[in-house]
Amino acid sequence: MATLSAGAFYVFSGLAILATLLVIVQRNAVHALLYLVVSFLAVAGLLFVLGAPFAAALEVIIYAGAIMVLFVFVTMMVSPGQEAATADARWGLLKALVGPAAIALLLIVELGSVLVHAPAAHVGADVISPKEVAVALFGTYVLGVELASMLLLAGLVGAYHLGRRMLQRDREGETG
Amino acid sequence: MLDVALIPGLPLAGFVILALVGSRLPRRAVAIIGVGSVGLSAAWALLFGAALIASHDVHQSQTLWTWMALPHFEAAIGLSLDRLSLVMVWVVTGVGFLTHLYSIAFMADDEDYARFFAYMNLFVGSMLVLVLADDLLLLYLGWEGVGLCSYLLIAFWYRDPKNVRAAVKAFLVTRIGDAAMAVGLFLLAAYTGTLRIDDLMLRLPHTFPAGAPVVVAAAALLLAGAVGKSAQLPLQVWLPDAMAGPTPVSALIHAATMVTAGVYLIARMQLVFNMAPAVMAVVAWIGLATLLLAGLSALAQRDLKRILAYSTISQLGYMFLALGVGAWTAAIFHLVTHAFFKALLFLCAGVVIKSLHDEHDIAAMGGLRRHMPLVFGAFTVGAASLAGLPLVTAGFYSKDAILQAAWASGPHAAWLWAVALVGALVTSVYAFRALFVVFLGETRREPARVSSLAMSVPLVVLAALALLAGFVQTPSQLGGISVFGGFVGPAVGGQVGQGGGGPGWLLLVASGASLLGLLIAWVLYVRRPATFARLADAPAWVALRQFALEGFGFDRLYDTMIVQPFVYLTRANVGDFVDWLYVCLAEVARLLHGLMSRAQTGRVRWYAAGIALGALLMLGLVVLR
Amino acid sequence: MQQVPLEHALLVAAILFGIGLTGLLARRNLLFTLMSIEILLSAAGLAFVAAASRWGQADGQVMFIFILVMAGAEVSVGLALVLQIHHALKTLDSDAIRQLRG
Amino acid sequence: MTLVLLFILPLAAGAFAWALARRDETLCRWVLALALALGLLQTAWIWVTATPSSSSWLAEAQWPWIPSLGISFHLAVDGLSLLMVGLSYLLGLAAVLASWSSIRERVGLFHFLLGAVLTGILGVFMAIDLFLLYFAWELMLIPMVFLIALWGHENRRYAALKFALFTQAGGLLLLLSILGLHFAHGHATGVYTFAYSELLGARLGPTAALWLALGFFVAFAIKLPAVPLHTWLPDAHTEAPTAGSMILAGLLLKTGGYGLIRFMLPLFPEAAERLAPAAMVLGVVGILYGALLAFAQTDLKRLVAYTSVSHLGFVLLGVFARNDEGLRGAVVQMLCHGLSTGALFMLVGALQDRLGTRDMRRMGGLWAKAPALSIAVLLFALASLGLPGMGNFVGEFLVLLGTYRVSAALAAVGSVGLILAAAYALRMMQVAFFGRAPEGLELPDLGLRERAVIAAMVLVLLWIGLFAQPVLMAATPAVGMAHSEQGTVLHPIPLARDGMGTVPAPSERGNAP
Repeated sequence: MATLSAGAFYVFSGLAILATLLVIVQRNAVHALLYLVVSFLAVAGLLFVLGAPFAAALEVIIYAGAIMVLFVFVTMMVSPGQEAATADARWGLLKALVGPAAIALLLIVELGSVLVHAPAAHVGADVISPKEVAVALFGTYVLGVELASMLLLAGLVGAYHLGRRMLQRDREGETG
Repeated sequence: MLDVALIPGLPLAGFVILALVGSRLPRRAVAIIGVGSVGLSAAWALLFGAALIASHDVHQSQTLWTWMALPHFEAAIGLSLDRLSLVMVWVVTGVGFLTHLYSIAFMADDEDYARFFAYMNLFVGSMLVLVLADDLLLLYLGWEGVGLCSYLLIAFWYRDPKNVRAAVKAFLVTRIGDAAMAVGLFLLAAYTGTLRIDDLMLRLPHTFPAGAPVVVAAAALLLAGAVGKSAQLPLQVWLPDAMAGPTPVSALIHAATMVTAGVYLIARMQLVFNMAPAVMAVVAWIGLATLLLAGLSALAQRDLKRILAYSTISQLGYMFLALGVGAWTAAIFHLVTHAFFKALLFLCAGVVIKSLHDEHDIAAMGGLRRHMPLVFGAFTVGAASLAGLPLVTAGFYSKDAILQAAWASGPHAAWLWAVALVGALVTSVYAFRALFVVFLGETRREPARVSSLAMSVPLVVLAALALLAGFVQTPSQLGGISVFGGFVGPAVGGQVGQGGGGPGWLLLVASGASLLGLLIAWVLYVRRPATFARLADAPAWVALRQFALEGFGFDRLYDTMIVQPFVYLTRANVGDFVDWLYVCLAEVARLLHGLMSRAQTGRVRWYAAGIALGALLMLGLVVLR
Repeated sequence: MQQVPLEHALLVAAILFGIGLTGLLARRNLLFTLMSIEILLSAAGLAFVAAASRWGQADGQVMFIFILVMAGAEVSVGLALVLQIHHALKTLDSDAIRQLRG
Repeated sequence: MTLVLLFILPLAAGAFAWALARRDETLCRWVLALALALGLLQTAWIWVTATPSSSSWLAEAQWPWIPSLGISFHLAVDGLSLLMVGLSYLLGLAAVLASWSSIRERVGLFHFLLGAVLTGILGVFMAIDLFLLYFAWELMLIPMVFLIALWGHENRRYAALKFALFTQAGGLLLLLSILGLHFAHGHATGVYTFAYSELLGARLGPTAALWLALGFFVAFAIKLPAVPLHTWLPDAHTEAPTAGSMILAGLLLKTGGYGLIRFMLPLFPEAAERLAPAAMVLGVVGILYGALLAFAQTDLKRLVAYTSVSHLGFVLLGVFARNDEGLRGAVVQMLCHGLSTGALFMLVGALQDRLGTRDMRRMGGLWAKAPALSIAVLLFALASLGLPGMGNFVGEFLVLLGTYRVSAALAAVGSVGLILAAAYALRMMQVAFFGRAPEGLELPDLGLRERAVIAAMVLVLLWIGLFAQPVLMAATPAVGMAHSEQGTVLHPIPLARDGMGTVPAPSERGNAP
């Protein structure tokens, strides 16, 4: 189990990194989304390996499921040729990646050098069951849950408000 | 219990009435209130004074109310009447009443009748507060009050900017002396805890030895105040310009009373001055320099009122000389006689100028003897008294007392006496010059008739006083009467100087100087005016005369040394350079704002990069530590 | 017995975060910006879960859930905004949307 | 309870007036004016009836506000406060009357803001809880900024911003110093409180005390204002509407002087002693510099504004002379400056309303056109040049006398201010009121309402000038004089008198409230 999990960890890790890299270099948003789904699924695998099946399930359901669906809808609503119009040729895209990549690399190096000094420890030894999570969530963190629900409500209202104005404008556009 | 307070109270009450409702009263009522209040005050002062003398207790003092009382300093509003202030009260109310009376006619056709009398009443009230004050602080109140009235009255005809300039100049120049005097008051109050004159006189000798720096400083600072108010060198420049006011104002304020306040102050504080011999010497020398320079300036003037103004400065110089040599009685005596004859001269000049439609230049006058005999007579008496014509005039006795005192004084006595004698000669020349040029010779311009009873009565009364007032105090060779000295002497310390101290030939020399002056004036201006004119046109003379005409360049000196730099500096800094510093600060802030707002590009990616770089930096700090 | 060291898990999270950051900074299309943000959030969530696993406690997972909630809220509003911007400005180029320039 | 009423009255009346203004603007003016007159009467009532009790205050009111932080709503008045409160109501009333016909827009809001400013000022004068002090301090600033910015003249936005920046900087310093004192006292004693009476005994290290004192000093010096922190004043005074200038010059500046006397000196006696020489030099510099600037101005309001700088230099000088004469002189100077400068601003405002300009060069010969107005200006100009008989003289004299006891040189240099004051005051009269009027200049004279206000102010000035004793007695702060009473007289001499004159017995003189 342990061997398998360690191997699985590195496999999922490589998959996640690769898929994510592919996401950001795509010119077509739909392609990028597909790679993003792969990436999320790989992260879900990682979570599972790290002993968090509940989190993995949520990752799949919400990220790879709900959020991605939203993205797909929106991508379909805005014209698909958008990226080609705004973004430049491949070489331009690569050129644009150089600076940010340097910053990101530096950041990773810095984080890595912090990690080197950390005392040795291992992960993935135990599985933390959904029950434990639930106990913590509705015990210690119940206030956080309330706040999160409020945040979601705010997001809902905000999204509705923005969407409604757009719908109104559309309607006016039709009548006028 | 308002016996003393009634004296200044009446004119002040008149002022309040006139100030509040004067503009709505008929002219007759204004005149009655204005003149009547001063007249009542004069009558009351006379009666009250006489009663006091009869009762042999001339020291009256009453505290009206507490002004300020702090643990270490007290001042009360209180009046005190002694022999010295009684004399001053008589002069102020007497001359004040006569001038007021004269003003009824003189100002008859002025539109601001009520305002004039209100100011004049306020002046008399303030002057009385000054001389009656029990406390130096109250004296200072009167002191500033008369200064204010002087300012208001010089600027009475405010439509002419020249008058207003003269008024401002008068106030500011005297204010310089006043500020110094105020410092003197702080000094006295700080060291003794009181400004009550009697208390000061009691405490100072016990607290400090004679010649102590504190006392010398106090005396010097008080002297500065007196110098400003009495138009002595170097603060004499305001008085000639002050002639811009109506003539009764010049007579009352700028000849008879206010300008003598400095003399009164020094006489009043004589103990302080006695304790500071160095300052006394300064007083004498200031008086000497002033009397000579002002006398010479008077010789060169062509404006009748300016002649009299310089003459006033010069005569005040005599009083300062007398004070400086410790002849307190002589100084006050000359103050009194001077008040009479100088007021007389000014009032005569007022008639002359008014009758010639505001002509001030004596060159345009002449031969007025035939047109206004009364004024001619009065002016003759005044000029004779000013010149000190022997035996018959009051001026002779008072000036002689001063000359004798100078002769009898300390180390430089002969010099003091000699210069004062030259001054007497000069005085005589310019006095008779004015008389001869204005009243003798041929008529150059036909005068209008202006005299009236209200104008004549004061002239006659003052002329009589200018002649007779001298007989209260005569030198030993001429009877040795000492009524005045006997009366005032105790109040000012009973010092030497009541005349008769010197040898008899002094009297003859003084008389000679006066008569010589008369002779010179007669020759130069009546007998041979043509010869004199030729002589006077020599270039050296013209320059000298011009110099003297301008009062020996003091005005120009002050203008270039003080006034112009002051005005230039204030104009240059009109925008306040401190503010400019803050404006610079604001500009720097604005510049920084400009730089910072460059960073706000509106690009989301730019902001995100900023955050990333920030995180990078912070982490870098953690890693590299 | 080969176990996964904590550092490796965190390093993977860091690398994912770096890639997300690169995307965020490099891409001008707002859709990609949002996607990059999702990557960043999921990387952060991964780090939390790794930490939870290290200590054997549930708190990290709770945080993961909160992050998830936040991501959901964020993406719903964000995508609505994208639609709005697309409607109003006919572009999704974030560099072209510079109304807030100072 | 009366104190609370006294504190809140202007604000409440202002709010009520605002509500009424929609219906009837005249009624709105009347409401505030009557309320302020009522407050004035109430102040007089406290003055007359109050008997010195065991406590050092004449009246006191206290409620807990935020007890956990040691904050209470604590008002108290002694003679000093009461004088200032009376001045506030008097000038407030005059300000309402002065803007009777000149304010035509947003009348309700104007009166509300006026009431709010007054309540803030009254709070400063009555608060003896430092937190409440800060609260009142800020309360008076914000409405003032709006008064300037909304009803001011040409350059009002600039002036309002400048005013806000300077005063907020001062407010920040005040807050920091108050908090610093609070915590320093708390650390030392374990009692965390903002109560004035508690903090009076605070034991501080010399360095800490110096810095805290400096904070208080700068905060109050900005408000006073002391050179070189004065440059907000000319702009604010010039641009503010007439009522605003009156309140600014007459009252707002006084909060600075009051703060120094009430708070800075007693709270940090040692530090104040160390700061005193520098502060006195600043005072003298202020006297001279303000006068020089006033002399050069051509804008009448600006001229009067700079005279305030000069006059409040005297206050600074007197406060830091830290002896009887200096402190009481400073109080009298504050009162009389409030009245004379307030009145001058009112008159200049009246001139501006009538002529449409404040530029002296476009005036001249106004005396012939409007004698009553000119005489009024003359009277207050004389008061401000320190003519004896007016209250200002008493103030300046005592300040300089007190200064003399500390430093003769400073007193002498300060006396030069007397000459310069005459220079600018007479120049104003000379240019604007004497001489010949320009062609076609029309100037209606003062109306009855204005005459009444002016007459009242002149009477008060004369009363202080000639009967200074009651004011001097009342001007003794209840707390804090003890530090400064010894060692200031060069040669203490017993004041016993022998014989002549009636001198008040010690018992009469000594019962300071």
